[in-house]
Amino acid sequence: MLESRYEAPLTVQDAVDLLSADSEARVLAGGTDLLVQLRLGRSAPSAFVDIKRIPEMSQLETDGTGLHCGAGVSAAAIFEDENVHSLWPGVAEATDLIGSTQIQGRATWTGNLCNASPAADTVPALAAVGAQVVINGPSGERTVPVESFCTAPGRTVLTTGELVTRFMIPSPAPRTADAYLRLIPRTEMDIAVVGVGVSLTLDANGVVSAARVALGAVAPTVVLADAAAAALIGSSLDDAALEAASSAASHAANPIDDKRGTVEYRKRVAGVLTKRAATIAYERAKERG
Amino acid sequence: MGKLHIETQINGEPAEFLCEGHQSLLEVLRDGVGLLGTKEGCTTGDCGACSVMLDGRLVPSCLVLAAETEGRTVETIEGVATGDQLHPIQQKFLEHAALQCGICTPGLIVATRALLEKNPNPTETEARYFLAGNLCRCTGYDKIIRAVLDAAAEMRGEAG
Amino acid sequence: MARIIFSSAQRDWVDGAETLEIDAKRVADLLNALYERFPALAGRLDHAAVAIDGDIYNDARFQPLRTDSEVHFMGQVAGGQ
Amino acid sequence: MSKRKFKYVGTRPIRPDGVEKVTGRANYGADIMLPGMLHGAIARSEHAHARIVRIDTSAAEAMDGVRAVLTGADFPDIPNQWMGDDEGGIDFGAIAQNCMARDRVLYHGHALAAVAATTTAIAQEACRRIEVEYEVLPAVMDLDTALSPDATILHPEAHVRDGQPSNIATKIVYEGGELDDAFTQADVIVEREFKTPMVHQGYIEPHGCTVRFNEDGKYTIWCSTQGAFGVQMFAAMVLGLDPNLIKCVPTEIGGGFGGKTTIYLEPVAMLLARHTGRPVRMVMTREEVFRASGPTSGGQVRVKIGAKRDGTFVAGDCEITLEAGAFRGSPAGAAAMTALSSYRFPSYRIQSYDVVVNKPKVAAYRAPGAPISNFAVESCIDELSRELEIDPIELRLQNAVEEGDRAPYGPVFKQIGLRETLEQARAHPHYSAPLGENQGRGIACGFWFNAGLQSSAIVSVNADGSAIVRTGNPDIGGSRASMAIMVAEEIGIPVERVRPMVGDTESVGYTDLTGGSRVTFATGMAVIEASQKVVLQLRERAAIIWGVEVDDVRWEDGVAYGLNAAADQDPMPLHVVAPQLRTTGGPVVASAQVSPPAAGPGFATHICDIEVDPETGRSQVVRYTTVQDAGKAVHPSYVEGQMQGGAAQGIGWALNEEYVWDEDGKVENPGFLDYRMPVASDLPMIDTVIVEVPNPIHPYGVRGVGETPIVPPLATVANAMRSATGVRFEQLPMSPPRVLAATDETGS
Repeated sequence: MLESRYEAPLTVQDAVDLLSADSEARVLAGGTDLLVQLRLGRSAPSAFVDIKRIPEMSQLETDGTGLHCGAGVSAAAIFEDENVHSLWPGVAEATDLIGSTQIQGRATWTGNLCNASPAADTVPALAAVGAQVVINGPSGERTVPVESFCTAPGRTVLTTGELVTRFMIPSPAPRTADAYLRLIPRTEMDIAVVGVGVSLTLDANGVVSAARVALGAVAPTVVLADAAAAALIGSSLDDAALEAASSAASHAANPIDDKRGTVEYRKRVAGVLTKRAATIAYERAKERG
Repeated sequence: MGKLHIETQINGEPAEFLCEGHQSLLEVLRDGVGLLGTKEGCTTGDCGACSVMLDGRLVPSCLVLAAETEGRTVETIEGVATGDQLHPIQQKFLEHAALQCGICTPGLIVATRALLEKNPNPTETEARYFLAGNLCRCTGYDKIIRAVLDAAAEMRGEAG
Repeated sequence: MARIIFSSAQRDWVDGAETLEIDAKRVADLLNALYERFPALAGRLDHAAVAIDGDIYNDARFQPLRTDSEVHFMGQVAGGQ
Repeated sequence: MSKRKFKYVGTRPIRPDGVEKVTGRANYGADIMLPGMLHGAIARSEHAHARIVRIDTSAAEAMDGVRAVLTGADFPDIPNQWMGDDEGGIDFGAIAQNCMARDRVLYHGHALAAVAATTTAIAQEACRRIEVEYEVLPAVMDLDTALSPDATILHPEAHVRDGQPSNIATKIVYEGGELDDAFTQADVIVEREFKTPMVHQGYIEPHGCTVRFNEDGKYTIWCSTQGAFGVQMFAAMVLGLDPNLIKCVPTEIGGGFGGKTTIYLEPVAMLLARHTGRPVRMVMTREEVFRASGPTSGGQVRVKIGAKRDGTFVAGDCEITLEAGAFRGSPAGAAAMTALSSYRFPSYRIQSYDVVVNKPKVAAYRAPGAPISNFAVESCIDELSRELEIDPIELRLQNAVEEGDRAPYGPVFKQIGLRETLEQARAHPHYSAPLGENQGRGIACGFWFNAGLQSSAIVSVNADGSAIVRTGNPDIGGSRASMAIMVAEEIGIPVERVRPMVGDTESVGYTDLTGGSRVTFATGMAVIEASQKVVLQLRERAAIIWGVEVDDVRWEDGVAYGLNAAADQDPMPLHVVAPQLRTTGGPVVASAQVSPPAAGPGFATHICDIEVDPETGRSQVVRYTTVQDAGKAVHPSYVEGQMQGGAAQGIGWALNEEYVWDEDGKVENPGFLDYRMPVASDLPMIDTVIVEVPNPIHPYGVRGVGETPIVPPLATVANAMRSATGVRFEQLPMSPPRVLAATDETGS
């Protein structure tokens, strides 16, 4: 730790070169996980590669294809973005839940994802809306769906020299909306015990035609609960469909006992939150009809 | 290893300091620049005592590397009062007895200023959620929230 | 005569007495009289707080006693706020 | 006591130290910078219980920037000796071993070596490079294990029961009446067993100190403490030094709640300073605060209460077992003394055990022990009120102690305000407000003593007619304002004209700690007495000016009046007298010292509304009211602040706070992220009602107010939860998983 260098490359290529040359170097985006690990003596990178001086890392824009969010954009900046709020309210909700106001001034989707904690709030929300992660590295650019990015707690698909450069969320189909809910013991400042992101698309009659249900904190990595989504598809979100989705979500959850919750509790709450998030997403989607 | 030479702006004044790559803004503000008003409660971003503004955004200075502030602007509790005048938020904290031990107070005042710049007329709930990252163990938050809402009214030009 | 009331634990040291009346002008005299009468008790109350007519003193050795004072020996209470 | 009309007492002036605290200028424990200062850090045990076989410090010593490395071998041997009695006391040997382990580590996080280096980062890195060879011993992590027949015994030489080494350090018993017989007279009996976790005071400022050593053998300690004289004495005892060699200067203190009434870093920093010849600063990390500074005990309490059908209590039986941590000293005594003292129990038995376990040594925490036993007793009384179908406030009023009743711990209560707080709670709109869906309401009472102890004060008047008051109590929650108000009241000058100061160990007479709810009460008595002496001197000066006898001068509200009507004596205000001090005998200075008894306990009644999400078990306090007898509120805002802060801490204890331990006895949540103290959005406004039943022993009637407010909330919240869910929670915290599991079980 005492020897850590600080590097602030101005281009993606320079960042890739720095990371390629030194496998112990770490990307510094918001720093709200990396610097905590440093302070607790759990990580001692040889260098911090601060990506926030690279111009495209700070870009946040929505065009006809969807949202493009640079890897260095803070949660606070994302939350303030009108387009994010109106097009992906669930993603906005999840973004607003990352830590305190202070933390949101620093934290990024990138860090939330790359920290590869099973409990990251934005990961299920982003997975529910089909977000893609754009990665750059020594062999060029590649794109990975959010739900495939983490491979295990603390592990990702990134290889030496690679870094996340931006996120892409495709424009929502008509009558599509999302929602995110999490359970924490307090009202703020906690790590999710369970988090659920749901995105629903309705047909003209208000019947669910497409659904994605993503569960956080209930497995080593985010879970796309296809069975829960299937239970919602074809319904108008009647009680039976909600109950079926709820129990499918509980079933899909594969959590552990830890200081934040028990297996039993997490499975139960995964079901409850699935039901509630689906209800919110449904109402939102209807309003877009 | 050589130290980094950083030029930045602190409370409206140009400032420069030397730091090492791993050092936090909090450490450098306190031990390097001598601005001791920013307090250390946890160094992991969980208590809010070290809150400062970085380029106009509220951040925990314990989770900012000092080197990141090159060319940026930093505002601390020492810059809240102007000249010989307390900021209305500071005045309301005093009037409402919104502090007991006072260790969380600088962070809370910096955070409250950030809140009221963004939302001049917050509800009680909005104030509570915005300030949820500023732990206070003495007051139970009641008098703090009253001071914040009263300061907001004062700053809007309404009679408190 | 000051009246001393013993807690159940203290009674082990004073032959089971629940209360005793002792002629003493101050706590120190009372202690000396008690220790003389009950050698097994000697020293055991030196660090105790003393309640005299309901007021609890942490350092009571030289507190005066009235002829009808009621006295208890008890744990020191401080606390933190 | 006469009904005195007050001019300043009871007003709400801005605190004298306020501007420094809202501008960031106030200096706390970590804010002392000395030229050439080194930074210290501590290496801590990675095991909950182990013998230290070998410590290799060579790698740490070899680092650039490291100036000294110390281990237990560098500290003097201080023998273990309990100074006190069964209910309370102190063992400086244990304090010494807690500051730095010798041959054994007794909890995960126990200090075992220390480093001084040119930067904190180097010192911390050096600590990581200290190699320790342990012989790991079985860890005793809970009360059941500690008390089992084949338990590992932490201190076989110190604690022996029935001829066998034991983890029980003390047993305390209070009994009266005929218990077994009394229970046969009861129509209704409630008997339950409760459990509370180890919790931390949670002050936001970590422990911190800076020490300078002079070649003449003298040390100066700047530190954040609740009592500078205590630091001086403790440090002297731990290092085997003459206290006269140590000066302690208290900095501002960023919260303590009892946790800063002992020492951790100071003796270590002192030895590092002596070894290096340089000033040394040490500041704990938050993780160290949780792992190695004083939490309060986890406990188990069994309660049995019997009552007549009409609600009259006939018997109470309590068995309290508290974790002391690694060394004797849980608040088993105070937990026992407060357990049944709010109500009349003709027959009672209270047994309380102090048990050592491989956890951090507990320190005082706001009304130490009382919230734990009170949670159990007040939960049972709530059950009784349900079984008897008597309103919970009625039932308590029916049995509430009042003047003349004898407490189980001995003395007879003088004038107290329990009944008044209950009546005010009943009359409060909160008590009759309608409840919403999934909401419940609970009430509970509680009390705490005032500590008396020793205090000194010095008051002086300046030539401009302003005054200075110096006491020895660090200002932890606005006490400077209270001191200034009392001086203002006695001398008759505006509060703003009084400058209060906190003295160090060389600038004021001995003063016991800021704690025990004693500062405004006891130190206030010294301040009032010193101020009265100042007034006498001012009358003397006026008499000299007028050429009359002092008895012919009256002093009222800052003005001297001549009583001899014949003379030409216009009333002479202080600003006229003060400039003439130099010609009438010089400065006016007076000091006073007191050692009052503990008297005038403070009672409170709390009301809580809670809303529970039946599908997730998550709860939210939606309304909270505290009613408390303050005797006389000197500065009502800071009295309310104590009531609100104590309630908030109690709510945290009830709902989410707890130490979580892994299998090896390691704390899993040593940070604010997972040690869940209430944040601003967790709480509603906390309504306060100050009741004033004067304390007969204090000139203004003041009672201590700081600690009582944390006593009722645990049961108040649990009783609200009972009302909302139908479940009696016998274990804290009532965290969402536990609430959901319990409501599942009862099908409610």
